Amino acid sequence: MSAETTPAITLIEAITQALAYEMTNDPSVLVLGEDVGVNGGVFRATAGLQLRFGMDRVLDTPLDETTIAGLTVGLATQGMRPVAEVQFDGFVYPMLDHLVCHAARFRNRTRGRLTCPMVLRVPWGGGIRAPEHHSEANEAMFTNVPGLRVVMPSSPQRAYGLLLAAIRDPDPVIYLEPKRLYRQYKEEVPDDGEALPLDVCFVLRDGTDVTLVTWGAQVKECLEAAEQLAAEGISAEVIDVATLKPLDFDTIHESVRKTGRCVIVHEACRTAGFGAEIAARLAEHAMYDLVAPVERVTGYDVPIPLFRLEMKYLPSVEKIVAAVRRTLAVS
Amino acid sequence: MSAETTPAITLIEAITQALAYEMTNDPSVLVLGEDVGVNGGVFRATAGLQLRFGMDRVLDTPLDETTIAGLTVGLATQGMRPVAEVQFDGFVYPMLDHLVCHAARFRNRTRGRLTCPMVLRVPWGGGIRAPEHHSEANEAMFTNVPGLRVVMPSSPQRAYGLLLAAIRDPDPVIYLEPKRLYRQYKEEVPDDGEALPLDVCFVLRDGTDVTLVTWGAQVKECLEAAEQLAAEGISAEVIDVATLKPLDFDTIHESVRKTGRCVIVHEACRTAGFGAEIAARLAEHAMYDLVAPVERVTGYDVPIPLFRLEMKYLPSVEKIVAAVRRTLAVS
Amino acid sequence: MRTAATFEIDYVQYLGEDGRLLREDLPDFARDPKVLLALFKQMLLVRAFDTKAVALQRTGKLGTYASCLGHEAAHIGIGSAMQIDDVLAPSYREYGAQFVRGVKPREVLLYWGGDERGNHFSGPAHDYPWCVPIGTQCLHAAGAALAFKLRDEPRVAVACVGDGGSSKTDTYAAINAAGAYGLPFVLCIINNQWAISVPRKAQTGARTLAQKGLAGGLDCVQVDGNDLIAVRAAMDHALKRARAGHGGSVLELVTYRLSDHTTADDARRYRPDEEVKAAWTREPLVRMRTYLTGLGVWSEAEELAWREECNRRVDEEVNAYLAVPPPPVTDMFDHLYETLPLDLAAQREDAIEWEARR
Amino acid sequence: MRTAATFEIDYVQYLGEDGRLLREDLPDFARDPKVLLALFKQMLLVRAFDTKAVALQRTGKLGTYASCLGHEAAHIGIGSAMQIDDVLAPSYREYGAQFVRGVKPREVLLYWGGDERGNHFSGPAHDYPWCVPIGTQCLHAAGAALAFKLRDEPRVAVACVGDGGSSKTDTYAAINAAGAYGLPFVLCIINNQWAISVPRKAQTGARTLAQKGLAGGLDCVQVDGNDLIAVRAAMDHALKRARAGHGGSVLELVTYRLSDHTTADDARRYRPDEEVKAAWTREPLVRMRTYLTGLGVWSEAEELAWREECNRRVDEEVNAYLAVPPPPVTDMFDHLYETLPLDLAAQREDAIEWEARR
Ligand SMILES: Cc1ncc(C[n+]2csc(CCOP(=O)(O)OP(=O)(O)O)c2C)c(N)n1
Ligand SMILES: Cc1ncc(C[n+]2csc(CCOP(=O)(O)OP(=O)(O)O)c2C)c(N)n1
Ligand SMILES: [Mg+2]
Ligand SMILES: [Mg+2]
Repeated sequence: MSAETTPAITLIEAITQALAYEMTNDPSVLVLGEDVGVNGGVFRATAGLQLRFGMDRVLDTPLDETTIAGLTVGLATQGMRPVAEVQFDGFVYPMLDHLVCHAARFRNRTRGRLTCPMVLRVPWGGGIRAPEHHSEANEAMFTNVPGLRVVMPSSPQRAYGLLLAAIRDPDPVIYLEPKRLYRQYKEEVPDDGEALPLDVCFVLRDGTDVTLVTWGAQVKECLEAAEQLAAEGISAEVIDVATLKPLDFDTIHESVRKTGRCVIVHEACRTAGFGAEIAARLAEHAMYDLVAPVERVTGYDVPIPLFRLEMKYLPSVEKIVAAVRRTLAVS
Repeated sequence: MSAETTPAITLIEAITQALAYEMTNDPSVLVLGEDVGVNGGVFRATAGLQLRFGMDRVLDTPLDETTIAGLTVGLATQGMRPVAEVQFDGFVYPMLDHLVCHAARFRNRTRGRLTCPMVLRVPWGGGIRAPEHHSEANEAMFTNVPGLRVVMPSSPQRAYGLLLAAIRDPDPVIYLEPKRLYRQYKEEVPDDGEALPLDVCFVLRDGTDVTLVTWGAQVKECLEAAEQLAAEGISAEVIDVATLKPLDFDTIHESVRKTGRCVIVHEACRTAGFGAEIAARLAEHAMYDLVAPVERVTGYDVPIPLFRLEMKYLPSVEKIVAAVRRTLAVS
Repeated sequence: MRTAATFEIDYVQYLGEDGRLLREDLPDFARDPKVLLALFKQMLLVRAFDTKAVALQRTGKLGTYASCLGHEAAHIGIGSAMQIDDVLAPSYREYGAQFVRGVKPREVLLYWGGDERGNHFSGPAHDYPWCVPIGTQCLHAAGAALAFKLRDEPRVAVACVGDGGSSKTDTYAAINAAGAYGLPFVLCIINNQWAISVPRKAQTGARTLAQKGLAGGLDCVQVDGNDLIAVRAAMDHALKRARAGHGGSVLELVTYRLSDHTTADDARRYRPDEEVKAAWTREPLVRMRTYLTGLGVWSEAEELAWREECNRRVDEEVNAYLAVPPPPVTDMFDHLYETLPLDLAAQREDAIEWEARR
Repeated sequence: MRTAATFEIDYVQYLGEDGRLLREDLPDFARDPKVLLALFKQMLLVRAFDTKAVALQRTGKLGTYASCLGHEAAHIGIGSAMQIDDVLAPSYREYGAQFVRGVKPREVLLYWGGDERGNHFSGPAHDYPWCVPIGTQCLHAAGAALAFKLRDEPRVAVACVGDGGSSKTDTYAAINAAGAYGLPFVLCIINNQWAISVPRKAQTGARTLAQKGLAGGLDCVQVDGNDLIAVRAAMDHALKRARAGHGGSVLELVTYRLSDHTTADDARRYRPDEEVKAAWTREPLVRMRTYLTGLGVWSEAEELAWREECNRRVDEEVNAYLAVPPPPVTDMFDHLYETLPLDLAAQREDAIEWEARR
């Protein structure tokens, strides 16, 4: 498809495009959630889909996240491929029971007799001046759960390709969408139905002095930090983890072998955030590659504050640059 | 109190003893949960308490964990000190919403106007040949949640002292009880009302060659491993983390400074388990102290299997010893 | 065929849409025009506040805001019936009920202005703050009611939830617990016909929302939520019952959300204009105004004067809100635990350091 | 005072405790003694199985086991009314319903024997496995029913839950969803009076458990759960209604748990002996036996012979169960994802290596 026929779209539009593509091609795909119908979702991710695919393919649910999770498991175990939406990250907790105890386990529990090919779409993270419970980075909660896949796109193209992959995956996928990037910029996203792999990290920028490992909204900050650092002659490699579970540690390790330094950046609280797992694997497998201690630039161990303070909670380009400088000051 | 007047008791009896002590001394303490009344709890932790303290202090709840969590938050924010019991680790997920969004946040949200001094007691972990969902090690889920304390005893004495501390703490505490240790051995536990601190790790055995960091049921395995290693002339220090959140990293770091080697042991799934946080802090702060890579001996990244296979899932003394040998083979 | 059980749910209404009394058996409080007048003036004040708050959001001086337009009778009816010792567990929209209990408009604005300090409000210290996770407040209220019952205090816990929130599992759980323990608990389901874009009929197959209380054996009643007298009368009855130890109630207050869901919403996407237009003919202020004017205790002139006074008061509150300086960065650390854990203290230092560099 | 809504819940019973018919209007199936006889024989088979399973646990050959003693009419009534294409979402106790649908006793034993392979059973491949987290199966059934409705398939999803489980939020959520979408869904609340040690009356203030369905606008009925004819008739009615597109039902089947909760429980701690003794006089086998004997289609000799046959069949199943070798260690890795993720493959290797060392 040529650039002329592919208009640039935002990340949220790429999500809509992927949903529409897959609904067209697979009649078992359906969308459900609060306000996803006529209203097209609170973020407009499902805008127009009900009109286009009908009431039986795009279902508003009663206002209850337990219900959404449980119905989705029921649908998925009976031959459908439901894509459920939860309105905000902060409302996902009532879904955990069905995700952990059932979605993640039906295949294993029944030795493959019943499977659960579902996607849960979660608008994720802070930085949009939203009310309480609308800005949470709770990805770590899912990454210790065996049987799930946990995915987070950070560009319109990756949003499209990873969502297609998530829907086609025969197992449950938690698909976390950084709200801050929903409309931040546009990119050409050919509607070619090409999925991206669900088990690789993406190296977005090559570098030799330090590896920045991140995901979601902080990808942009890391790329900006790398740009600033380049101006000072420091070469930073930037890795978008994209699929947190299962983790493609090889790509990260390979980079650190080269750079000897690693700064992990995420907006979730630091303690037991997913950055810990990456740092832990480095401690286990890359000790002899590292010339400086691993650094984590993260949210503080507090609930993300309401918006008058939220930017002071979030990692920033300056904090990333400062951390890189610290790793470079060593040895 | 002399040894003559203090009979040795099991870990579960120490819990009952601590509950009774605190209920006697603080009229705002009450116990609630499924079957905690006449039946004394499925593990007998509350045996005799309803008879002793009355129906208004020991409440059976309707069969719903959301209800237990929500009522507990309501009670705690209105001046009571509820100690809630969930029957098994695998039933805690429906409670997460109230724990994460409310229990952990009321103080912060209202700037101290409403607080939530509650304890959730969770029989935790595997190894007792229990049915499905009765053997889960899900502590990592709580450790990324700001505002909570996460505590796990590993001996009758620590069970008593830490539970008293948890009940007296003005903030919410998740108190995880390794079921495997409930009746494994007895210890003298004076009923003196002495609480243990909620922010320190316990060094259970001094050593110079390697640090074993663990918590809960694996404390016993680590001590056994240390014993075996001692026979070969290898000196292992054993640390019971006890309070996972907030983490007393100083004690761990001090030990690793001395030994230069660290093996982290837990029965939860490895990826994004709480061991990752400890390894991450070592990678950040102890790089120059370590002479060998950190090792993790953990459960596999699968749901703990039903009991015909569960022991093959769990860490074992042999696996711990093997990991120590690997760290010693280095350099 | 034997019958296992039968149930009947009453509908409570006193004032017709045209402002005429439909019944002779007025409750005592409503026989005193002064009482009704005071409540009506509160309703006007809330509306003045609401209009201003929406304007503040439109001009970038407030974050997302949830309007209470059309809910004035329900909210004032609930709040005014309660005693100060009772506990209110609101959702995020019941400002009228809160104002009556002492919460200041500036505090509402502070909260929607992105500042937790709005929750440290001037209402009763035991009242719950605004609750964003739908329905969860119902269980907190049930827990509070359990505390009252266990301590033998003559207090009642009142929770507000929407028609959408009536589908939430927490709401069902609260009903169940209240019935199981016989709690002094009143659940007000404020049925404004919409949960964002989802209409009432899509939430449930139940004919009334009141009947959800039957699932827990509670007293159930459906009320015209635009009729202040009806709301207040139903609340009085439910509170009295609860206080006397006779258990919990579910009140469905039937009203209409005349505004968008919040300022972040555009209801024209999903809601027919005619429906909104029709709802305006049933809204709570008009009928009360007609009734009070008919009684001779209210006039156009008095209304104009009072509206001016409302605007003056609201402006004062707005100015007070706008004058609040942002909290220090340490604020996010200092209220999480009673005593700051060591590892968090280090992060607090880090935040202070970054603040100094700014 | 206007009435907003009224409701009536019927109680269904055909066979008295003494085995006499209480009504003349027998449903068609029950007019054929052969049909009833076949069902009665199933009930006897389940009881033989149950007795044996408890014995296996006592002798260390089985893990914790949940007995179904006393539930035979409810379970067989449910299972026999369903079509194979329907979906059953059981809790952990409804072996009778499952046997009728093709699940083998050896598979039940395998599951309680600590082996996931018991869930890969011989019943319909679309049926749900045993569900330990109380109530969650109800929502899976509702989701299944939604799939049937969307695909326009004439199938019904049936969920079983206990009196305790009727308090679970998931159960309420399933009722709500079934009503909201008009789903082909039947919820059987098997009220055996106890949830471990918590008696029925402590679970809820509702007079009947059937009325929980009113919260979602479902058809509600209370049934004598020890009366096979009543259970089967109520199920037939609910299934027919659902299949015809008329929506969901809640059936409260009133019965009694004659056993301990599970083999890990000791009911004498909390339950009076007299209550249990009284319950034995109402249990489902006696009345059916009396009735069939009265009809002349059953005798003591026939019963003795059939019991022997039951024991023979059960022994065969037990032997088959005991002969199943433990699964290989790789089993815990090989069914988690369709394709094994790379980092899990390494752990699988590790497990194989440790196995080799043993
Ligand atoms: C648990 C949860 N899910 C979703 C939301 C997003 N949300 C906010 S308000 C709302 C609709 C609420 O409708 P209703 O209960 O009728 O109350 P109303 O806003 O009409 O007063 C939704 C879905 C939320 N706040 N909490
Ligand atoms: C979510 C959850 N909480 C607690 C338990 C522990 N538990 C198992 S059975 C049971 C009682 C169930 O009672 P009821 O629903 O009446 O069913 P019955 O066992 O009587 O058939 C409890 C509390 C569980 N399995 N799941
Ligand atoms: Mg509404
Ligand atoms: Mg029961």
